Amino acid sequence: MKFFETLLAIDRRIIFLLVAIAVTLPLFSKAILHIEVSPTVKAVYDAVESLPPGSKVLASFDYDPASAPELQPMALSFFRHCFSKDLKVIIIGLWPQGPVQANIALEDIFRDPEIKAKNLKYGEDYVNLGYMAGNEIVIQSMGSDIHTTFPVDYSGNRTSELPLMKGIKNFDNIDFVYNLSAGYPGTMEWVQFAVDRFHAILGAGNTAVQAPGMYPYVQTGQLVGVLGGMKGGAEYEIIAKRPARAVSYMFSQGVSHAVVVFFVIIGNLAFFATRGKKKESQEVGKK
Amino acid sequence: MGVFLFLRKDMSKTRHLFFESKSTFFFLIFVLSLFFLFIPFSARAEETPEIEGETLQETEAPPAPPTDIVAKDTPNDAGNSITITWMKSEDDGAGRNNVMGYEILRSTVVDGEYEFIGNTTVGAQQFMDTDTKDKVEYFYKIKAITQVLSSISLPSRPAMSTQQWFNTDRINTLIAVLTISFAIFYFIRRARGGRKLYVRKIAGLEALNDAVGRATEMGKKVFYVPGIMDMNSMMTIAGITILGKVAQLTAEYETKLEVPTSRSMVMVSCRETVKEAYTNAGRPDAYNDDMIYYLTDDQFGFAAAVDGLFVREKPAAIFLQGHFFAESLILAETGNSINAIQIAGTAAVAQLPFFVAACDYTLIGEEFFAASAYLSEDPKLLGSIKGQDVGKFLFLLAILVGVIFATAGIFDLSKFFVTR
Amino acid sequence: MRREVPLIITGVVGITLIMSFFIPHTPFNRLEMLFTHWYQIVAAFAIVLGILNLLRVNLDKAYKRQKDWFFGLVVVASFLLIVIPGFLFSGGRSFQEPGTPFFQIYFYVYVPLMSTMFALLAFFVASASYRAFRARNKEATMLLLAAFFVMLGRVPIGYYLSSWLPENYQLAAVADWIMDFPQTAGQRAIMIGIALGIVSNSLRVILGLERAYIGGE
Amino acid sequence: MSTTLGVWIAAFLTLGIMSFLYKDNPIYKFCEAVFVGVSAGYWFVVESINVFLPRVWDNLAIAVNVLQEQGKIDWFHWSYLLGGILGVLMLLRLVPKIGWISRWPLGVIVGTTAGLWLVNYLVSNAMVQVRHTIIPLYVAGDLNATIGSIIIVVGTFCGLIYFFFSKEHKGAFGGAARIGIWFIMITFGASFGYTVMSRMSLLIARMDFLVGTWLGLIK
Repeated sequence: MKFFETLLAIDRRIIFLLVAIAVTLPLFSKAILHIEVSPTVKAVYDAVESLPPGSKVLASFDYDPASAPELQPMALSFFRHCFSKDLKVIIIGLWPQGPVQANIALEDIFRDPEIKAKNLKYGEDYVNLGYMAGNEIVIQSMGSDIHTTFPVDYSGNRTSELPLMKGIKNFDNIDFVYNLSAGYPGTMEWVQFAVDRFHAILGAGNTAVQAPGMYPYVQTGQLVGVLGGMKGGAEYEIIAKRPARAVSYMFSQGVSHAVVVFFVIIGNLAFFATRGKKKESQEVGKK
Repeated sequence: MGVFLFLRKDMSKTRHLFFESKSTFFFLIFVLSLFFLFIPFSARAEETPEIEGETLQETEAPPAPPTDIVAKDTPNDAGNSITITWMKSEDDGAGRNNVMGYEILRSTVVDGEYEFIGNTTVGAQQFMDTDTKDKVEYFYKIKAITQVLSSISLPSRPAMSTQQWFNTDRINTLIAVLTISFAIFYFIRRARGGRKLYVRKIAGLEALNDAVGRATEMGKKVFYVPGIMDMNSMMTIAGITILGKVAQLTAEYETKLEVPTSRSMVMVSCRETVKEAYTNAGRPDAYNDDMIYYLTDDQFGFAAAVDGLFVREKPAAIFLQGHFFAESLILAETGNSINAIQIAGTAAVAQLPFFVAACDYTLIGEEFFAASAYLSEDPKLLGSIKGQDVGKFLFLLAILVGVIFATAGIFDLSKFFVTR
Repeated sequence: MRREVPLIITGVVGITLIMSFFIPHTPFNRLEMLFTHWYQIVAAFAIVLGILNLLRVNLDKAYKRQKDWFFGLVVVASFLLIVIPGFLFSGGRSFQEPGTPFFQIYFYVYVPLMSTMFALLAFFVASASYRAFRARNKEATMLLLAAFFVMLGRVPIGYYLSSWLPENYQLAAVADWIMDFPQTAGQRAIMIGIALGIVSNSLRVILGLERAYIGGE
Repeated sequence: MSTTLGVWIAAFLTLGIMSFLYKDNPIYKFCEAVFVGVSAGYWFVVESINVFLPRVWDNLAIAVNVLQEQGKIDWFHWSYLLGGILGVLMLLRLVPKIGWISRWPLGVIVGTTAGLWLVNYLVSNAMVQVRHTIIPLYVAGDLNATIGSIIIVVGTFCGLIYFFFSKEHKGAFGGAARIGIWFIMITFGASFGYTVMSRMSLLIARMDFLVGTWLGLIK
């Protein structure tokens, strides 16, 4: 009983230490675990897969480096999927650091020989229109005209002079919208404005925290599907048959999870074990 | 209000309420088995869409032209747009089945030169021209194209784009706004007339006094964090209103209050609020601008600094009321580790679980917005709470009636809630 | 005057913006954007107030040799460390391009600080779940069970633990099921409630019944 | 081990922040001070160059340009001048005697927020969610869908009842409110469980930086 009581009042720092160990040690292993693909991830994958070559895809990068561990792998596998299917990608960002993250992802993806062989050209196969302040208002304004919303691209070229942007006026000319979001503005705003007001088709990758909040929208069909966190990224890598960073981190993820679950179980065991005793002593006290 | 009590660190207070040990244990088993019983029985069907093998047969004859071209001003917009509809070519999906798409042509003169303005995929019957000048007549022709040949339809009747003054698609939203607003107005008026309204207890708000009182007894500070968003969030504004009440308490109890903010404008507004509260409490001398200070606009920079403040100042009570994001748990766990009484409130749904787990009391969503009215005890404000309950009742009624109708297959009430 | 004018402004602006939702005609269709831009402009001006306050407090601390005065100096120094290159040596508007001094400080100082602070959540989540997820009563049990299943269902461990079960009883399916149905239902109730709370609170603000943010006479 | 100076600085700051987990200490205080200073400066620069310049300066430049070249008054772009004036009024706070004028821009902003939030939340949160809760309870031949529908309708219904303020939670009403809070608790639990993973990912990436990028222990 004494043991359990100590356990209940355990110093948080011991928990911290165990978590750190659980996360770090598996990084040295090369094990790959089985990953189940959830229907919401498959839905996003299928939506991209069903687009004919040459379709225009808008990717909005609404996150900052702090959330990059979760969202960057999704950005990479999404770009790979799009480029290997010859889709045209238009990048924007509602967060100032978003387009920077997109450029980092593009740099990574172009190192892949398969993609490199395609010899993709800026302006024809992909464009980065950069960041625009204004949150959901930007989305709304894109609904009437993308060119006036983004007069110039990330490096200052006139948007109207980019070949890819020639036939694109608003969401009517965009076949699929993909949003990587770590908060506000993010998927909720894309649903409220791009989908509800302009009937865009929207898929999203979210941090694992936000993803549950998006389930109601998936259920209602406002959102095609959603990738939740690093696991969602790993699932996408699996379904696309290109396991990469997210998959390799899954072992750490699993072990650290197990540690938390273990703590929850121990906490409850200790709780039930000490509870009867406390009750007794209380009754004794009453006498 | 036992719901919140299980979260209190001081377990002795909760024990009497829910501590029937066996029943809880059996309940756990019961729910566990329910979870397994309710799991879906049938496998999720793998949907593999069948792709029909398309046979493109090239024929010498051009496709049948599209017919019945109708051009109309796009409704409910700010002009500059005309919507064109047509009946598809007889060779689209039928007949020779060789149509590959349509091109949309436009002119300002019926027999003038038509310019190409856009194209659609095969099977389409609608196109929105979003590049028109208002009050100018346009004529449209639709061209059906195959791989090599094409045929042009007859021109449409003239159409003109205009701006509308009312968006008829949003009439249901207008009704909803008006109904709920009317209910709120009505009860505010009625409350003005002096009728007493019942409002149920909200545990977190009942504890407000205790929290400030405890800080006073211990001779420690009270910290109030109004979220990390600016005045462009209603949650910040609601948080500042609650700050007014807390400041009044700290003024009365002569307890030290500190308000770190993450936005400059919030700092400005909080200063006004706290100053006013101290004046109302008859202690304007105890107020000082330095009680409210700006740290940084950055989410985690702010969290790092506030964490430091928490562990160094060891406040006895911490209020986290406003619009929070991921830093919610960083703040709440650090507050918890220094054994402060913590009362949180937010409508950021994703952060609620962390506040519930790490704080003593949490105002959940609507409770948070009702808090200012509840605390003021001003009948007018309480009336507005009654008004929003009427809104809730109407929604519940709609769900109930709608579900009954839908189940019986009589009528689809959800149509009324379609928003555009 | 000091109180009435701002309250009238609030009311008029609020009602105008509600109306603009229903009126597609110009200028109403542009009001939402215009007012949001105004907010951004005011916020950009207002940040000066915050910065001045921050610098004053920290310089004061250093000047008066209060406790931790040295760290007050660090705040001011690191502020200047990024502001001076940002305004003067990073090519004006392209200050965020990779390679500028501003970007270097951003990348090697700001990003690691931000990411690490965020990563601390991993530890806090663990300690919070250890404390909070105990079957103390029925509500806490619900919380515990939902968290337990979702946590396990989302990682490979859950798969290994339950792979012997029929597919629809495996932990991943259970987690999906919880997320799809009870979770969605609870979330929906909270969302509808929040919407009503916001309508009521906004109306109180527009009507001038709630005016703490404005201050007194 | 990394040979880049930046990586060493980043590693020092990473460890400094992590040391807070053990206890407050001078290294954490230092990192915290750097963080506050650098981030305040970062946002100051970003707001100035990314918001002030394009929103005020550029728009007024367009307005003046139109006036000069076409002799027309471009109301839309000139209206940004008003935004600039509101901003200046905000700064009057620095002059104690007329500081109260800063309440005007505050009034404009609060009015904007109240108006926009009222409609947007009513539409996207309430109407859309109510609409999707109006579903048939019984789905022929599909037991799962039937159970799912019932759970969604009952959960939403009871959850909303919990939020009733003006009626005492007693009797059948109280029972429904009780079921409602169970659903809300499940929602919280599930969201929390989902989050654990998210937070672990962040730590994994940070640890990967420390042992991989900095120390070079992972090949």
